[in-house]
Amino acid sequence: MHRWGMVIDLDKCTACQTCVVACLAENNIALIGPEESAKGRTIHWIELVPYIQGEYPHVKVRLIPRPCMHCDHPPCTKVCPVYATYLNEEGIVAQINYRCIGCRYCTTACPYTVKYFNWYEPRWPDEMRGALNRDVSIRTKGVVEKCTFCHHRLLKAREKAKAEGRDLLPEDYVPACVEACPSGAMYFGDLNDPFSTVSQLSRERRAFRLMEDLGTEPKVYYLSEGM
Amino acid sequence: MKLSRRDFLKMGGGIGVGIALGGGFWKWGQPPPSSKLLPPGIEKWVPTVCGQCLGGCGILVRMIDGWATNIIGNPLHPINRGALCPKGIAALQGLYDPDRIRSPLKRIGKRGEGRWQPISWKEAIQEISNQLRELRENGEPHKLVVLGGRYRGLMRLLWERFLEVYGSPNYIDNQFRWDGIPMEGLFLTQGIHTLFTFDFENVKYLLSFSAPLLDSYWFPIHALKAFGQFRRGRTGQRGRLVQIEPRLSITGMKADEWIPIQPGTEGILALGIAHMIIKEGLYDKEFVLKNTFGFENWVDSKEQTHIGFHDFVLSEFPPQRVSSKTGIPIDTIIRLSREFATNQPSLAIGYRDRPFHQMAVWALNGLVGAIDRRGGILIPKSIPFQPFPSPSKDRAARKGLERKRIDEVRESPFGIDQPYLFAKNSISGIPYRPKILFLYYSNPFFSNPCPEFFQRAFDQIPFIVSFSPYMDDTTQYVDLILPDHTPLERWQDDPLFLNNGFPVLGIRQPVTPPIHQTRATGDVLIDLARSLGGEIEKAFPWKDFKEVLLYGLKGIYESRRGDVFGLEYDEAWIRMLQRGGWWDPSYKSFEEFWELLLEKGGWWDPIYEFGERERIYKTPSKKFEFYSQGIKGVLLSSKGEEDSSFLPHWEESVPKEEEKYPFILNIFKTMALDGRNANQPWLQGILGPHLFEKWATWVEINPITASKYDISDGDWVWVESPHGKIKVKARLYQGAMPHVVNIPFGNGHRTGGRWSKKIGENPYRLLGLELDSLTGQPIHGNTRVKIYKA
Amino acid sequence: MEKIKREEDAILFEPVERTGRSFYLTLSILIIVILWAVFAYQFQYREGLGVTGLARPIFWGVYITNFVFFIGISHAGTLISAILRLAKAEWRRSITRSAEVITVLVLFFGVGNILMDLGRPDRMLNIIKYSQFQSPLLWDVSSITVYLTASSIYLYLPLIPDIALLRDRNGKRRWFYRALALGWKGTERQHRLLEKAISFMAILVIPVAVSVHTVVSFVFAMTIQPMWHSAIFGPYFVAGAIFSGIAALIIAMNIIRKVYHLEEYLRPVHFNHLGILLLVMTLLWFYFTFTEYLTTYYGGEPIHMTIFWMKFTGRFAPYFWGMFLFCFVIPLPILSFKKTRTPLGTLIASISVIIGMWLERYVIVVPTLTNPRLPNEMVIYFPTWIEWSMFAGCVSFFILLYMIFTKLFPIVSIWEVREGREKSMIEVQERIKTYLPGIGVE
Amino acid sequence: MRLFLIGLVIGVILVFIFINFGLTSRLNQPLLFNHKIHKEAGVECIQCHPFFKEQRFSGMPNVTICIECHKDPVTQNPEEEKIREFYKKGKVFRWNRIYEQPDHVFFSHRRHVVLAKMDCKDCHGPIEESEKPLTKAWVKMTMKWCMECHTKKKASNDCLVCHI
Repeated sequence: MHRWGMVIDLDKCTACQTCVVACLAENNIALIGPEESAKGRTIHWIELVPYIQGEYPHVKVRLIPRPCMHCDHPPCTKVCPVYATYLNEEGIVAQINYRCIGCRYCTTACPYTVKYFNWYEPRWPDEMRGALNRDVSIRTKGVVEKCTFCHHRLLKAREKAKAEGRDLLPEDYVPACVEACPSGAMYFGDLNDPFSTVSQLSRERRAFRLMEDLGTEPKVYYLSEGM
Repeated sequence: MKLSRRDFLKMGGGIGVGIALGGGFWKWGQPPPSSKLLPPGIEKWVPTVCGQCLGGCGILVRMIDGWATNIIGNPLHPINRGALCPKGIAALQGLYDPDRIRSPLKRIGKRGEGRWQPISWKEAIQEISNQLRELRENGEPHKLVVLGGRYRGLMRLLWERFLEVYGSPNYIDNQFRWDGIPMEGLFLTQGIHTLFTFDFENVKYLLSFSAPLLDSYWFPIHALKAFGQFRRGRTGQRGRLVQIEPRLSITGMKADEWIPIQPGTEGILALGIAHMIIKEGLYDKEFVLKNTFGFENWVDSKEQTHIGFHDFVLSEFPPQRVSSKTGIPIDTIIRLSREFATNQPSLAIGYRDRPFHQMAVWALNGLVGAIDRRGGILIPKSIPFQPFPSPSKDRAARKGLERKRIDEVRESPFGIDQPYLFAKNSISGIPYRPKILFLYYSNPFFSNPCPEFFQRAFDQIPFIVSFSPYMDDTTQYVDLILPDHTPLERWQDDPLFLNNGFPVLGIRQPVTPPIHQTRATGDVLIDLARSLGGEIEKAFPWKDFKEVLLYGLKGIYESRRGDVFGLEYDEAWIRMLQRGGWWDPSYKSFEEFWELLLEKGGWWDPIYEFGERERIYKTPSKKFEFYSQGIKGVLLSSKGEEDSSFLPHWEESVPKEEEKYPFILNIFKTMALDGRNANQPWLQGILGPHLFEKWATWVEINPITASKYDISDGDWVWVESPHGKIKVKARLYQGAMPHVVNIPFGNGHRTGGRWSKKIGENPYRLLGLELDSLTGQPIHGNTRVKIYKA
Repeated sequence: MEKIKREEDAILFEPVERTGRSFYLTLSILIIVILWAVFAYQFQYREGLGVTGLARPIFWGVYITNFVFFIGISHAGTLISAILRLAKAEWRRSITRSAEVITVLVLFFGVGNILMDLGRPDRMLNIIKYSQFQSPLLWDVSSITVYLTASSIYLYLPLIPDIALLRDRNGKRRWFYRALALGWKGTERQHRLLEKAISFMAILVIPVAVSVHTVVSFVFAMTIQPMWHSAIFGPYFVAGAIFSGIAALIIAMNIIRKVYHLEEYLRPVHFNHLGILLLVMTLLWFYFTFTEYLTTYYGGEPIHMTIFWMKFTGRFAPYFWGMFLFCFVIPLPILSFKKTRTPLGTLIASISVIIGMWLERYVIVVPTLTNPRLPNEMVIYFPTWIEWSMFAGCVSFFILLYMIFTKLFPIVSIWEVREGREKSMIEVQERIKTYLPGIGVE
Repeated sequence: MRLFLIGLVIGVILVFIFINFGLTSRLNQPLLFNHKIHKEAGVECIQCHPFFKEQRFSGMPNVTICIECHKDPVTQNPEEEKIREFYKKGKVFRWNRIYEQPDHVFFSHRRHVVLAKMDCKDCHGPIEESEKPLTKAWVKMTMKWCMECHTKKKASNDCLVCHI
């Protein structure tokens, strides 16, 4: 059984946000205009979280790309009253938008604030509708959404591999953010495979996870900056 | 039970209300009709070249049912190898921008009023060619001016050819930008005007003087992709980056060290570091001896002794002086110079500062021998396009070409076109006043400092045509709009090179037929030539721009160099063959070559030859010049014969009205917007991640300073300079120097699409017209402002 | 004396039998407010929750505050009346009914606010179809359902004899009373059964009521969010609930007393007794609040402290200190002195407590969400007109239902008052004999 | 009052009856297509629905596919003439879709036909025997129906297998 995970090397990361835009394009994320953005209603499944420490001139800013952590002990799935979010066998924290009743309990329970809510019906100008990704459903208003590790790509990759009569290869299934990363700072793969890049990197000395003390066991690892 | 009439009515009423309520609830309880996605279709990946900026990334566009549904990097394209920057993906929103100009438009209201009438392409071309013909008939073809912006390739040659046969010397290149390529430094030391590259991947120590490497590098992907390699691509060696900059930018955050510096003093710091390197004897003595000129004192042919870089720097730039000017402690300067000199290969990189400041940074590279070596500055070979046949010109054209250029560029020492001079001369009418202006990829009302100046110039020009596919501040002010295709709809070539100096030619092909009634400007130009007839028509024997492209590519096919893109390991193989004098391409005929180009995305020549001195040094001494003889010839007349004018030196800009305007304004750019892509909501959403800023223009203020002025985070403030004021949101930022305020450029369009119009403010409106005497371009970081609560 | 009393009981039937102009006036004002709220809700339903002031990360706001607040108020009735009944406090007789009605009615608004808060109310049946019992929200659903059922029965049982009285008075809506009276004839057996049932229900509702508010607090306490994840939350919420419940009861009694001229039935002594109860709860509330914040302060975890300071000195200081003012500073002196424990005094204290408790819920919900664990953009939440309209609508609807109830049923339990008159004197004497030495009959 | 209330209840019941039984509409197709005749003439499913082995979708035939065989009249059927008419006018058939998964369901024909080796009729019923175009689905493709089959065939019932 696979256990999908991600490693983000902060030393290589350039904070360019290609991952953010790649995700927006891949997952039909609603366009949030200036007024709604100002209210804090932007939807970015992966976004850069800034940690600003110290004072001028001794200031250190870290920008950490934060997708859904796909925790092994997710605090969000426990509180969902309708099984709209749950941990699947392969370690993906699923969010079934069509089941969701929009109570936003999971959004408040998630310590990483990775969950987003559709405050309005997502809309696109007619000129743009055709350019939406047909592999990903469009959410409706009033439901919660979040990073899925581009799970639809796994469906297609697995089908393709099976049709070609072979096993799923690591390069078959890569989320959009990882695929687009220009500096090669993001890695994705099977944490259960001890020889996969991600599992090797996750055991590296520089590896850490966000808020490890909460015991959520995230499957997104970071490699710290510096030597 | 007996039912009376009254009872019956009551019951009936109940039923009625019941049905109404029940039905109402049911209808109301129905889920809103979900927005149905288009059905799945068969996907096709079309390789082309991204046109969102000048990075030249190869992309694959995912086409389904004729719709471009996604963009990924082309894994075969050597520039990006499958990677992309955020702008590249947002090209989808550029293509399907709902506010594109959909057909040629003719102005019907007053200029700038924004009232347009759609006309047909036939009418539009007729109108222009009438105007052009009239100008020629009046014997003033030189009064046609083309203001061209940032783009690359054959299109530039086509414009120049058109102007040549038409009879105008006035192609004005308006691509100067501060965060652009520091070309003047290269020219002063190596005598080269063309592009060059930094071999980041192999650098061990990178000293950046406010270079916007990860913020808004001139070819973003080159820096982004190299950064990963620079940091952890080599076993056991991690590149170290030191960012010297007035603001803690993204580059500064990702750097190992950020050193805040007084804006505009990067040049003197470089000289201070040079001083320490020379003083401690840490420079590459062999390189300096063999490959440089003007390091030691020297004697010219007239037996006159000139001071060399060595003595000049030692006497002029002691660390005490440098420290007091830059605000950087002496210890740090000494440490930086030692680190820079001893961690080889090291590289210094700056921004497009004033020329001799650029030269100062370049001199550091000369000191450590970072020229034409791994981990240094490389000069790539050019791409062997087939040159256009020399056109025959009629009398009118010949006469027109004899006229002086309107921006008097031939008198400029660097040969840089001078749009400001063009604007000034247009206003004054000396030497003459342009009659027709074409705008191609240029939006001076927005993206040139002091945009009002251009507006005044445009008021003097009777007929202005814009080729912009989007409405922008300048296009709003023209008489006729001939909307171009967006890059994803047109044929184009994109010549570039890799960081390691390999030349690359990407082929841009249309992924979709034109969505609106737009036409590629190349095709329009050919049509215009045809409608003008005579020698002009003859100079353009091609049907459309695609034929021009094929014509140019013949040269590459016949050059017997390089190959179409292949997998990474192919590279090594080709190189090996070429070393041995073999050439074994994957194609046999031109047709096959063309097919493969379209399939793979382009051509490249994976070879860089080190040590070809005539390519690397084009200076009079054929060496790296610490003492620029190249510029000396030009400047002698105007500047006198002071030796220091030809050595890297520091030109202090004197602060004005320091009491009234206590802050220095530092305008920076973000990865997302550089003036062009503001109507793309994805990019608007990622402007300033360090402060969670989106869809806005903000001003970064140091928190201590802000508290002095009683400004708190999120307040609206006026930023006022002697030239104007803008109202922006104040953000307190620990990465801002106490006396410097930082404002991002990119928003503040006065017109445009729904997502860019009237969003934020344009800080360029705060700038005045202080131009550098050598380049004729505005000077960075010498505008002072004051701030008060709105 | 007996004669006068009998006649005076008539005043209890009066609201049911006669309706004045002011009733219709109030009714129409309330209906207008409710219709306005309905309009606001349909606007929200059509457009989405974007019309509220909510945003990320402040996903919960006034609706959830109201949910906790209303559920809290519901503790007024049943719990108090049950405790008083079990304690055989004789002064309870004229106040139990009005308390129980509050419970039953207000529960609907608690639940209603959760439903208003749903992004997809059309899918609310998913909660039943696909229930995930791990979710504290489901615990809420179950315990509130049980509580609603139990307290409805508990309200209904003592109502039966009064319904029978109404049925027998040949007034309006006889068919309605006949159906509800369940053939009550007032026989000895029926009385015995009823008493048994009532005392059984009284014992049952107490743990249910405690569980309800504990579970409501679990909605917050079961997450790992700072200043929510607290073991004290259960009792803290229960204490707060009883606190606001008593206050609500005092307000309701004051109004009933004035409007229906029941000064004879709801006497200052009632208010005095309830005032003492409220005083106890004030002190208890202070104790819990103090403990809660002191623990946080001494723990000193940065993530908690951000919120702590935000409440004490930061953006939420007005709300926090407002809460302290209304919950403690104002009611404490009023309730401490017998002189001010008058109907008016307790009314002022109760209104203050109600405002304070609403603020308390707000101060629990919003500041924590404003400061998530990861750095986030500063989002300022303020309820929009939609949320205020719905709040007003809920309150109006509650008052409306309460009014209608008083028009259908006597708001003071007639038979219990009569029973008190007829039997209690002797009963109390007997009872006292059983627990005091020296006067026993032996 | 009482009667009014009774009426109210009756009214609500009437509405529900109407909603549950009254609202089934029939679909019209642009062409009276006869699956049976084609099948008997030896036309395979894949000739008109060309993608079900490679793609998520099976593909609905359009004029260009029909005209390959019906360039010249094969029968006297007036319906056949329609094809050529459509072709001449450059119009396309707008089939009313009967089997269509909602947006949030990821259904793949290839996965079912090629990988799981299912027959068309397992889901579409005896379609090759139909003589008229379908107006109603052979089976209402509810989630329950899908899941029952998945359980039977020991396929995964994880939500993420179908929901995207």
